[in-house]
Amino acid sequence: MVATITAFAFEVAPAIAILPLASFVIALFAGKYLPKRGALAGIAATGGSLLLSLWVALTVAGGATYNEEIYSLVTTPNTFDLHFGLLLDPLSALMLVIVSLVSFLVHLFSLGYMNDEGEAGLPRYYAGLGLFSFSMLAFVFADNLFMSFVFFELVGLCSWLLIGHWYREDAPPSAAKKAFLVTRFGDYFFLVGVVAIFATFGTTVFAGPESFPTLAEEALAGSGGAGGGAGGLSTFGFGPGAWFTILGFLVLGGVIGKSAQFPLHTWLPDAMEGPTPVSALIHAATMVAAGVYLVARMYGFYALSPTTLAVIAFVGGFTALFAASMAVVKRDIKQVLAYSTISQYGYMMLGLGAGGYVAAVFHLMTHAFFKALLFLGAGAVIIAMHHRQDMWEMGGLKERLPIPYYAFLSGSLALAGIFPFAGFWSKDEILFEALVHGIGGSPLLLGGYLMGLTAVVFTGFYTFRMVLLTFHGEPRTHTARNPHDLGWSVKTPLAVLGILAATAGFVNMVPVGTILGLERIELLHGWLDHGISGLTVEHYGELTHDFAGYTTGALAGSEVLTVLLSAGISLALALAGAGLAWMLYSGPNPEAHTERLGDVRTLLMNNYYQDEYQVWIAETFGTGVARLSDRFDQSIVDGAVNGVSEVSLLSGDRIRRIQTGIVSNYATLLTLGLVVLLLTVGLAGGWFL
Amino acid sequence: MPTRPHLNLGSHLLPGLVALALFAVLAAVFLTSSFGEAAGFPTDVSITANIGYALIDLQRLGTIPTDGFLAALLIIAVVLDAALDGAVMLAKREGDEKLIGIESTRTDGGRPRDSAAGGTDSGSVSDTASDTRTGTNTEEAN
Amino acid sequence: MAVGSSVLPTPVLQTAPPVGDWVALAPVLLLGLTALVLFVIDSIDPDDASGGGALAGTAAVGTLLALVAAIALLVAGIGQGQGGALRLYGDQLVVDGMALFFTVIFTSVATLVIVASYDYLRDRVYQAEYYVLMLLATTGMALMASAGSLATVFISLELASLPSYALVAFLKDNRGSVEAGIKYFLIGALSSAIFAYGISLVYGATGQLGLEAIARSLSGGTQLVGILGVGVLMVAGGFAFKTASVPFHFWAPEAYEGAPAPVSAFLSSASKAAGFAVAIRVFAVAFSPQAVVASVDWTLAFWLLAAVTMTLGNFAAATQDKVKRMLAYSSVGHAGYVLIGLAALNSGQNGLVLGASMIHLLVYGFMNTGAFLFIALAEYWEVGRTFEDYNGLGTQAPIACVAMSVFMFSLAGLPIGGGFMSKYFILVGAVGTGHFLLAALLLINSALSLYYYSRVVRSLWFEEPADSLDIEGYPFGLYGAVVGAAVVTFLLLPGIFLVSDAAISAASALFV
Amino acid sequence: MAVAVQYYLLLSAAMFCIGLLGILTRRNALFLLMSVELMLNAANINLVAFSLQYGNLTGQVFSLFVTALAAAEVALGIGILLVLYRNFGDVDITKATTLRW
Amino acid sequence: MIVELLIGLCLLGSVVLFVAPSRYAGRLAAGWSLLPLALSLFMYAGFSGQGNAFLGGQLAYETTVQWVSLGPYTLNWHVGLDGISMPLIALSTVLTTAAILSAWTPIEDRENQFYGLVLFLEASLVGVFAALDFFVWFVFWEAVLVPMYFLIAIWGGPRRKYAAIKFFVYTNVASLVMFIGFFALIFGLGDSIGSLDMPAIAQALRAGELGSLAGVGPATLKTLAFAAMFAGFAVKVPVVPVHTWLPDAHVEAPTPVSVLLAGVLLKMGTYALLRFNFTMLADVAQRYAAIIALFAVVSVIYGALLALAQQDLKRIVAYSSVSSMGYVILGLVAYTVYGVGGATFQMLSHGLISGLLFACVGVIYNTTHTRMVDDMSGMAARMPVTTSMFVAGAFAYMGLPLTSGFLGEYFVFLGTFHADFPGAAWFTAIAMFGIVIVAGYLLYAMQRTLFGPFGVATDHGDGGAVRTDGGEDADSGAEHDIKRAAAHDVVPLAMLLALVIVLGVAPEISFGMIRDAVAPLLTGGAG
Repeated sequence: MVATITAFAFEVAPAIAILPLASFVIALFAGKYLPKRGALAGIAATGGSLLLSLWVALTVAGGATYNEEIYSLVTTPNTFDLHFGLLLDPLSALMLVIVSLVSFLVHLFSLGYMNDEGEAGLPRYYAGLGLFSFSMLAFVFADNLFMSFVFFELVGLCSWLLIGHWYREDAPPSAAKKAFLVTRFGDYFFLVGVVAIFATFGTTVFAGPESFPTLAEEALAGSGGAGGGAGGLSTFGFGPGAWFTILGFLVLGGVIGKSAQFPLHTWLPDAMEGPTPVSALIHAATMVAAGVYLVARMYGFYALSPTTLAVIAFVGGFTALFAASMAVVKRDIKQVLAYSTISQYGYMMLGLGAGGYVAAVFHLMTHAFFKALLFLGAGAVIIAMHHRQDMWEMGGLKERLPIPYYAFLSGSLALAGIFPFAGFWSKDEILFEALVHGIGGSPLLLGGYLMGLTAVVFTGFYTFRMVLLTFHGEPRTHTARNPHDLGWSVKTPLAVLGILAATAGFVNMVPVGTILGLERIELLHGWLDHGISGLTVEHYGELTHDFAGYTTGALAGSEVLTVLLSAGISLALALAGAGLAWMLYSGPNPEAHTERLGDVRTLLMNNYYQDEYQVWIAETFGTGVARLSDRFDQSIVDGAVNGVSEVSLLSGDRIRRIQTGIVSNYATLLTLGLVVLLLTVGLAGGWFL
Repeated sequence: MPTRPHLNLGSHLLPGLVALALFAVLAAVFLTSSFGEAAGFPTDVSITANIGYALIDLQRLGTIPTDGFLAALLIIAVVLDAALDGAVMLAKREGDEKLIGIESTRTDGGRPRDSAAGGTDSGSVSDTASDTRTGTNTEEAN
Repeated sequence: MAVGSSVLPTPVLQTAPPVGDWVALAPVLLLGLTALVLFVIDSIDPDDASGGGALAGTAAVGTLLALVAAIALLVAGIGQGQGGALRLYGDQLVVDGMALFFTVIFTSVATLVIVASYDYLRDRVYQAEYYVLMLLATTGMALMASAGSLATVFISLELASLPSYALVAFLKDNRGSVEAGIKYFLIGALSSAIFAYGISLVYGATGQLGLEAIARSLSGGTQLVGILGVGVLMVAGGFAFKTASVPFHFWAPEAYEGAPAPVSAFLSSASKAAGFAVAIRVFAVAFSPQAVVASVDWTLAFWLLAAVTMTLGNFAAATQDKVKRMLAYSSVGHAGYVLIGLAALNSGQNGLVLGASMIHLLVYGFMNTGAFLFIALAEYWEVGRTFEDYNGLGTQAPIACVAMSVFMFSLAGLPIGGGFMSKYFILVGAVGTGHFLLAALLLINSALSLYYYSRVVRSLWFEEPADSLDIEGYPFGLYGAVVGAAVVTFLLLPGIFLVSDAAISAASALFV
Repeated sequence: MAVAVQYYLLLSAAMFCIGLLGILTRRNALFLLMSVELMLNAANINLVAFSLQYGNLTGQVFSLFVTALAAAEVALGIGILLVLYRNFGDVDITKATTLRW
Repeated sequence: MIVELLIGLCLLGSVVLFVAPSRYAGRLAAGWSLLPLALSLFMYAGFSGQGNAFLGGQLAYETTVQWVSLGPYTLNWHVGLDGISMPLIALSTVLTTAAILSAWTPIEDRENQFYGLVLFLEASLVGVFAALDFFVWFVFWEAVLVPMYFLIAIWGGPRRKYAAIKFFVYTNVASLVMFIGFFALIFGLGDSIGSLDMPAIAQALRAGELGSLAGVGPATLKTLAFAAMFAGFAVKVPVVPVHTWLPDAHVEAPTPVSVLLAGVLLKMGTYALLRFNFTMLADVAQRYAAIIALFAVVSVIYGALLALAQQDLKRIVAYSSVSSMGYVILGLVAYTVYGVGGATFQMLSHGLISGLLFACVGVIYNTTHTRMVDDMSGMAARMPVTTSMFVAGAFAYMGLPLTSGFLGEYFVFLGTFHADFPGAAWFTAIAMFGIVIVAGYLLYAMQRTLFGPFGVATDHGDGGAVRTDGGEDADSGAEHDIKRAAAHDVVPLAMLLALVIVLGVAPEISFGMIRDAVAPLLTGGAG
């Protein structure tokens, strides 16, 4: 142990997850007897989690880390060890704070969004929130991949519960099913991956000398990357490099599902059927973040495989662009946010794939704040609009809802990546990493970079289209003219997050640091660079360099120039997008300009027919094959069974006809039988010789 | 029922072929087997007496070897007794027809009779009739 | 026997049974004497339809005493053990474990049937003849089991058969009964002719009629394989008739269906067992020498008989409409199972395979008798004879129907009765001697039998009763017999050890 | 002087099969009874012939029993025949077919 | 003597119930079933066995008494428990109590007989898991069929007779096939064994004492016997393609019987496979592991696909049982601690979960009188507690972590992926895809039936759907009166769910003893 004095924070760290679990139990069993139907318990629990998380973070800041097993599921002397444990290092401590903060704020917001609106099923709702927080927090501090998988799955369950909260309608249960199924499809690969990692390394712990990234690293280093047995590890007939790549891809399946990357992103827009605070929770801090967090968590493993990294980067970049383009035409405010979420997580993936570990974590953090903010802001608007979500029915809410407006604006600026809001810093850093590694010898990354860059334009455009349509101009409906009042529980979270969205970027001002030569201004970089050896930024840098061949290039040989250029381009593009939106939608009665896109708009409105083809695949290869199997089963397999019985009975009926009732026939048959018997046995015994 | 035998060649003779086949088999077996010279009986002994001894297990008194048949003799006495008893029971014509037939249909599973026929006055005629009916019913049912 | 006269030389006395041997024959003598007593009762008070109680009581007491005697002898170990058989009348009769074991079967069945007949025959004439014939047939069976020579085999077999013919035709004014009788008789006569001819040929090949004498004569091999072979097979035919094995089975469905149900019970259980008793003895004792088996492969014949018999019996039973006829065919099927014991002889597990067959016959004696007696009950109630007619009987007569279900499941080989154990013992025997094909056939047939036996259960319990279903009274005798049989059938599952040792050691003792 | 035993056998086989032929082809129950007698007597021929062949009396004595049994059988057969006639009005055995299948 | 006491209690209860008045039968049965339940839990708590019963481990609660001598063999009454049988016995008693409680509502006819048969069934099940002598085991094995046949055929749905006889004959044929295979081995062993004591046989077989039988050499004999026994047990499990009795039986059986059928009866098959094929003939199993794994994988995927195509809730769960039991086979063939132990754990887990799901379907059926997915929607609005249980059960079935369902499957995957037979990883990976399909059909079914706007098709009632309702439901023609389920309907659900979660969080409770019993099976090879 690093410091026994601080160990107490770590001793109570499990409570970070346990508290929400307790609130889940309370809300579930006692919720309907409680004053706020379980909300208070949830708020208290997540508040407690937040405090504890901060304490843990402070402790970690003091240089201490923690990596201990706390509960063993089964005792297995000679084989794989299945346990739950705590891994508290800078990354997880940071994430704990983010998650518990967002969760706390979402609980608070729910008081206004759910309780005050007189929704039914509140205990169930708060139980779901509690379970969700519990799962995510436990996922975050998991010390091994098995535990990650466990809580990864639980997160999926919670999303199902909460997305389908309004189960009496048709759409939410369907959306919930879709969310669970699509992510389950991804989790399938994750599951194979976890099992395969167990089978390969015998362990799935993240950190320490016996952790699987370390073992993999040693195996690759030891074998020189060329085939053969990798240091006693079973690689199932593949070379270690190839096998580790496969493992990486398998786990990545889960990531793509949960983080809604192409092509498994289709569940996420549908998931907007859930209550808006839930959307905030899912998109900002819990479920969707889980995927990216997982990659960051086991980055030491991914860093070993250039192929995996490239794919991550490429998928990320593509998703960023792809989703952003769809967000352009949406009418529903939550839909716009949904696609923006996909897009933003695409950036994070791009960052991870491009070797920008810090950048990705940075964006994960800033995005958590501003996306939570945007969703809660949207939630506030929706409350005000009496649960209407079509932006074309809004307009002019700026004057009537000032606090939500400014908070929302802060979030939007961050989302669009406008200096100096949080999103600018983090997104810029991702693009920067992609660029420098791209030109530094991994040209594939440049593709991701370009897509990411293009997406910046779209992001700027749709963000401001959303802001303008919602808050600016003249109110377009009666409801928009007379919005619902908002309570403190709605406004407080908005205010907190608005401030964070504006300022969170300052923790890692890379361009500033580079230009001014102030390494210390990159606080986050420094934060992530200490802690358990093997889980540090520096180590990851070495790994990506050694195994993936990532080297830092620079435009015209100047690092400063590159930084400036990169930041400048992305800012310019963001402003261009935003400006375009301003041009088109700033008037008091903006027109539906996207109509002019014609077929393209139809294509985008229909999300590139992604749902259609996935449904088609599911129906053809799922239901279709199932129907065929069923018919096969009924007719052939069961038919054979019934056929046997029918043939038996039929032959039985024939056989009994021998008994004709005429005794002479009996005598004949009897004699015949005797003759046959005589001949058979006689021939066998050779009597006639 | 034919009153006198007359030659009737037809398909009903076909089963007879089986008997011929059996004969063929038997003949084939018998003619291929070889026996030694017959031992024969001594000419100066009364075979009848010996048979008599054998019947009551006194074959030691005789000279020709034989098994004792006392047990068989006792048993066959009982057999004849049984046959007689059975034959008489079957052949006897009931003077009093009243008592029979009450359960006459039982082996048909006790098909319900006319309620009037129950118990007291079910004469043989009605019984035969009901049996005939049962029989035909059976045929129809099958 | 009163042959001990002073005139006679001493060696003769040796062949006369000493007093101890009288005891050995006690079951047979008790049966015969009871028949005589019934004669006397009948001649004192003939044509008395109401005197059924006395007659049935006397008969039942007689068979029960015989049963007790047989059990007592078994327990006392009379004639048992290797080479311990008691030979009487110059080897004409043999009392050993097997004979006593089978006597237990016959007398048990007879007791049950007689008790049941008390109600079945109520208000009928010729009751005395009925009981006499039944007792005489039982006597014949008991003698069959202890026959020591082909002569006694033949005669005692006829003693068992002739009364049976009369019993089947007992309902003289019932066309079914009479038709069954004539068919049974004709097939029986034909079979006994074949049997007699077979005996003559065996005599021709060996010059002997005594079973052990035949074995001795054959132990050195014989030139006359053909004659011996035909004789052996014809003798087997005679037994096949008695046991209702294909192709000598044709009488069985008819006789069992047409005969009064108690007689069907008696024939299908006891008579069949008797046929097997004598078949086992003749083939195990007389024809077992290795020299014979090489050229006259009668195990092959029994193999074929077993295969065809169980298949035909079960398949034909599967599609019957009438319960009684179904039972008749199933009885044929069971003969096939038991034949496996004979087919598997001389393969190294003689005690096991024969013992299994004997155990099965014992259990079968109870379960099959019980089943037929349930039919008798149904006939008594006049509910009809098809499966449909039995619908919902479980609601009216639950106890009897539980008993019937026990019989059906036990017959099908489910662990609700001893039939489970015995059937699987047979299967063990078949497998243990490498008769996998027979085992497979047994499997198929067993599955089929499950189907048709459960049809009865289904009718009794699962179907709605017809409106007209109304049963009158619960006859004490029939109920007693059915329930008694069911209890014994059930108890033979855990209590199978009570009989299995006796059966297997008795079977082993047949082989020197 | 002695006839070879094969010929006795052949004779008995012929008799047996003639009896069998009768059983198989005749429909009158009485003829069937006679045919059975014939078959039993075929057995008796064998028994007596072999008795001579082996020089022991067993066969001869047994043939007496067979004869006695034949008598008993016929007695009972006639009895059954009588009731058959009473029920079916005929002694044609092919007429009695109420029980089948 | 405690095992005998357990069996005796069940049998006595059976007799008592047969003569008890129908009116009190339900309560009496539930009360009585607590006795064996308590006893088995007491046994569980005091369990002291060590190692594998068949491989010379130290048994708990062992008794040996000579019963029958059959020719060269002695049949003994030999019972005893090890870490594999103990949890399964506990499972039987738990599910019996649950089934009895869940029968209170739907069974309205001849209750005393129903409960009597259920207790008889319980006795047989306990016997199957406790017996160590082959014949004793076989008696119980076959005895299970009888009460099951009656339970399906009397209290079942419209096609109950067909389903019952199909179940009856199919599984009986299977038993016979297995019997022949087993005895071929016994006789192949020749004089080296004198009793049908299964542990002795297992050890003799593993020691390679098998001779030849009827001209068939030891190696071939072993293979053939293995095939026969596998075929026999596969029907019971059931493994595709001999599974078709199962959906029919499940659909027609009354719900409480389905609970037992899916919960315990199927486990008999895998239990026997484990004891016979995979313990006695481990070498054959390992040689043909890939083929067996193929059967397992086909069962998993094909069963799941079939479930996907169904409309009847019970059919869905029934086919998914085929799928889930495939995992068990897959785990057994792996010969690793997690593989075999996981398979055993999966038996427990699937028993509890499928029992839970069937019971839930039953509760819904009790009020709606339909099980068709298309005939109802939005049940959650009217039956919130039942819905919650259903949801929880369904997610457990899908392998949600912190439920036993997850661990059962996970152990199996973990154990099989690196198993020693060719293609193990591929088989495992393909089998894992079952978790996606299972999610597909269960989520689909739940979405359609439990959620959305409330509605129940009223014109579906065909009067004969449940024998016991017989149309006396006064308002069945009018709008269905969908009520919340009664407490006694929910209690068994809650009980099972609690166990599912407890086992999911603290698997060591049973996995500990399972592992201890499984370990000796795995000669060499670390985990």
